[in-house]
Amino acid sequence: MSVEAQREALFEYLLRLGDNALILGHRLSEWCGKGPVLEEDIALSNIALDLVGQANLWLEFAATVEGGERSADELAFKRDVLDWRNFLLAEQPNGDFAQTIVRQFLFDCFHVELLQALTKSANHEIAGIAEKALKEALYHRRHSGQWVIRLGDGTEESHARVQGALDALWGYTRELFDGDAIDEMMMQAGIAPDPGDFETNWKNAVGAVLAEATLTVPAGDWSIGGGKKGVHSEHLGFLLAEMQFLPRAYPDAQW
Amino acid sequence: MSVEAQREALFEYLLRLGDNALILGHRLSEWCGKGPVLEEDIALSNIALDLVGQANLWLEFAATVEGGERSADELAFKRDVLDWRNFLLAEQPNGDFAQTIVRQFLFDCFHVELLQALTKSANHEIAGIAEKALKEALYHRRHSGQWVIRLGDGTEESHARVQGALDALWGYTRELFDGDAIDEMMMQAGIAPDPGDFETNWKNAVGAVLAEATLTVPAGDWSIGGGKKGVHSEHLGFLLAEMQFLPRAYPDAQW
Amino acid sequence: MAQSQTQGMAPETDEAAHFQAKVDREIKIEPRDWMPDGYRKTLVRQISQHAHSEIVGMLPEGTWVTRAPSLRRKVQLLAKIQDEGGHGLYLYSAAETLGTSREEMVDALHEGRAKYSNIFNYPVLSWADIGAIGWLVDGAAIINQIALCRCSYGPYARAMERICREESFHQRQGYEIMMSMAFGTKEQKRMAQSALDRWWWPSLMMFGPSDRESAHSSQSMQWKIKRVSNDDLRQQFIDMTVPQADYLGLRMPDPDLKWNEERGHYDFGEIDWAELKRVVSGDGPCNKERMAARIKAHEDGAWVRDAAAAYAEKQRMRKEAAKIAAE
Amino acid sequence: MAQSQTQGMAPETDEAAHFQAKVDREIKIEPRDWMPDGYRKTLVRQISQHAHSEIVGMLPEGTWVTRAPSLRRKVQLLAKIQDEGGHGLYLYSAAETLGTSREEMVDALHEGRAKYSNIFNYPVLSWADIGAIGWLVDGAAIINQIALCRCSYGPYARAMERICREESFHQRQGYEIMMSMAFGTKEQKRMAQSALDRWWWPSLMMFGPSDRESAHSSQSMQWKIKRVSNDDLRQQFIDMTVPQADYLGLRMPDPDLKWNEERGHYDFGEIDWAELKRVVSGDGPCNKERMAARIKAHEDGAWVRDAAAAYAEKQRMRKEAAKIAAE
Repeated sequence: MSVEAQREALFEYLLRLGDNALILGHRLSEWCGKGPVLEEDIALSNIALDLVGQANLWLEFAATVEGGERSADELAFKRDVLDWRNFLLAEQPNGDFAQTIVRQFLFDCFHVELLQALTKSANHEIAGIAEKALKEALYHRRHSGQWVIRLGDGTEESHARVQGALDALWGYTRELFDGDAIDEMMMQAGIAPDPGDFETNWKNAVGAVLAEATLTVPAGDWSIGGGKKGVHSEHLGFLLAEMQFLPRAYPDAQW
Repeated sequence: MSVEAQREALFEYLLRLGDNALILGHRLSEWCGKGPVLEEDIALSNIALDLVGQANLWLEFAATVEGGERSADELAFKRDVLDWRNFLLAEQPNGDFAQTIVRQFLFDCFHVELLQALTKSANHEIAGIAEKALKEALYHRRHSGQWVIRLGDGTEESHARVQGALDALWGYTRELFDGDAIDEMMMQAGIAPDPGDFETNWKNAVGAVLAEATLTVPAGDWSIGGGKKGVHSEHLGFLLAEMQFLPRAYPDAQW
Repeated sequence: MAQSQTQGMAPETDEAAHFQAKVDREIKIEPRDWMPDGYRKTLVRQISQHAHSEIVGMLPEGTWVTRAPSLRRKVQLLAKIQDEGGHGLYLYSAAETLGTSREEMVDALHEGRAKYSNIFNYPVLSWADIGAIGWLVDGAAIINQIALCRCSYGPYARAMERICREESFHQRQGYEIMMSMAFGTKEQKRMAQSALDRWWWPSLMMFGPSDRESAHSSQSMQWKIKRVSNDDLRQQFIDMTVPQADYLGLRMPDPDLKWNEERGHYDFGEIDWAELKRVVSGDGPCNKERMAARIKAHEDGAWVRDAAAAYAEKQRMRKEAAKIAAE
Repeated sequence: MAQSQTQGMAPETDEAAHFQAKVDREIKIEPRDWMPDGYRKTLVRQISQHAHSEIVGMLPEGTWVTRAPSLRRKVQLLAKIQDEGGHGLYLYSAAETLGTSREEMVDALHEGRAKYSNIFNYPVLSWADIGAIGWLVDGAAIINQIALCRCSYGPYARAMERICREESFHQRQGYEIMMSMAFGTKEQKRMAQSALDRWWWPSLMMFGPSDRESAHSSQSMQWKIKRVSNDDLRQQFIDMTVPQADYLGLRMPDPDLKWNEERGHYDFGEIDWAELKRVVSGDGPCNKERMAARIKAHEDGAWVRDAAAAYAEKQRMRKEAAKIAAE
């Protein structure tokens, strides 16, 4: 395999990492000032902050790998929807607090497994970022997991809401574990794991929390993917229109 | 007064006409596919269509008056919030159907009066556009007025909702009649009326419909303005981010 | 309405024979005419499905109406969506002539008992998709609808004529958008290609299952509800569309697509029938969102409809009272 | 808590004399110490108003968090808003030491019985406004807060120290945004000027009415809840800020503003006290929206708080049961 193809695959892989963190962080930031209780407003901002911070690291490294034509900010603020590589899960709207927490929990459980594996990456830069991000992701998972339990084992209403959110979002989790040619290349190079490898761990972690929360693992087999190759849901375009407004409206400005 | 100053004032005045039509039309277009009943979905799209069509005429003329540096589309899609000249009323969010209808009705009653006066403008271009727009505005006013009556004199819930919308939006109507230096110049030149002149007509028209609708004219004296000089509410920026995305993201493209 | 339970291929009563004879002689069936139950049911199913498609179809396009890239395009798209609402109205009215109310039809949609075109279960991801929908989806719809203008049921055939005229206008506008994109900047061309890649196969699926599989076809043919088979319509669409794609300089996402001199038609690859089945049965990318959006609009609008009904009733009572007072 | 109803200037009981003596000797009053009812009430009103301001203040900045123009700015703004939430927490805690629960304070806010800083009733219209808020609003807040670090009530003074450190960081970041804008493109400079034009006078109003009018001042001064008068703080803010605006090359929206050599201070124009009164009493540009947003968040979150409480109660019961079973 050519060095060039390797480089492109690595770039693509880093975009995936960065885009997931940025889009999910952005969604969480939409909660600013609207949380159900002050402590939670702070917690959601804090997780958003961690994720946008991680996105910055991944995208900076991606920009370097690409060769410096574009900065991390340009990657974040000048790419249109077909060029985004995040999972559909990350871009789904916040909905109510149950929807936000379930989306977060499903992602966090995946994120912890992925980052754990990436700390052992043959690419030291990646291992370093993963090390830092893992600490944060462990906190995120604890936070979202505790809320899933509280809501699931709380009132009748909260149980119904969180189960509904789980049923609605479950179909977006299939994509997290579907490896493709890029994953294969990363795996061959010892850079990143096969995402299919930690599906079992993910299922166990999720299952344990759901059981404690008296929630049912959804049964339907509807699933959807496409984010990794740029086929998104209709929601992402609206998110980007808002997020990218200033750099697009004032292309010559420094902020 | 210099010809240049006259030209600038006319440009500014045309922006106000165009911006009101475009922003309100845009808001209505957000209802697409979400109307309370199919006929109303069609009616809202139709009014949106009329208003965006009018905006196009005003902004095309504005572009000509400006001297052709910018096209109507550039005026619509490349101006940021400080340069918009619409009333705050036009940019307020749709809310529920009552909020949308009340916003529309308050504007339509103003619009009919204004356009009626503009058909007598010394500027033939303006008179011509006003003539065409007036026919549409009369239909819009009949439509929104009928809904105000139906909702006001419908059920207890609809009455409460429409009264609530009226109370919430009333403070935005003061601005419609506050003349400024531009209005003064237009009046002097026989181009446009003093907006204060038709406040009484507006109050009578609105009052008659509200009475028929068993609704109460709001009593509070809170009011807010600023749109005509570019001081908007926080809502406009979000609207523009969405509306202007494509021309800003692809500045070299023709559509 | 007492009707005989006639079904199947052969007319079993005088009425049935008379009905089929009229159909055979291309005389339109009108609402008050006798008709077999199966004919009525098939028509209600088909016309209401068609009406629902117009209404649900407003949603994906509505996604872009607030982001249309020029004033002209914004006006065009609004006008198009408005037309679609109008088509929905004609079609519900045509179906109502068969004795089923719009409310019943809408309830059937919301409860998942009625279908709508599977094409609207795909996401609209870029402005070029709006072009592709006009070009391909309206293009495919027209092919279907032109055939339906000769449908044996009068109100449906007449609604179709009116709709066809407007649809062909939409189709031209869609193709015009595709031209701007395909002949535009590099990014626009890429969006155009991506749109074609994603909408081509779903458009082919709009003609329904292959004739080998089609459940209702032969009876519908005999009744002249259906005049041309699914596969023939599909072939007609492909033959018409491939040269248009060529003109745009876009690549068709089908390696098997090639002109067959002998047949005088394009050969094409196998459709992913499993996907069609999955999407039709509710598991497409956007089925849930589309239905959720329709149901939300309906529920959010309940108080408005109630208010309108209450007001109309008050008006009726007032008129009544005035009449009595004047006696 | 049985307390004497001491009010007014002169201590009327031994306890009151002892309290005032401590205050005079700069000994901090702590939650368990005896204190006059008026002192307690004044503090609860002031600290809760301060806490509410932090919480309501998250809303205008939240308006731009989704549109921050770079990753760095997005992180900064998120961190700032998070800090503000944290300040709200410390302050509610400080107020709770005086025997009023956070729930009561929040209810008072939502029912319009408690106030928050009038500054947050102005709209945030461009990214430069985020800079101006950091520079001017946080700048004004710090001036107030530095004085409050010497407040006689211990928990409030300590909360202030912590908050001051963070606020001055925010203020620097805000000024840095203003620099990028004022030294940036023509459009950025224009946004910066517009922001200054709109935020300058409301910032001056943050120090409250003039000393001539201030209702609570003299008693608060004696109790050392307040250490510096409104007008002195305002003057201090103006003197500090004018050179910063000069450095940015921005024009102050006050034609009467000029250095007075004799006073050693800037003279400035008359504040529109009628506007201050109007905004404070609920008729500012965004009062309704801010309160509606807070109330909506609170109401939308009710089921979450209920769930958390129900879960906590279940856990308590389970522990209890386990303890009994283990006995």
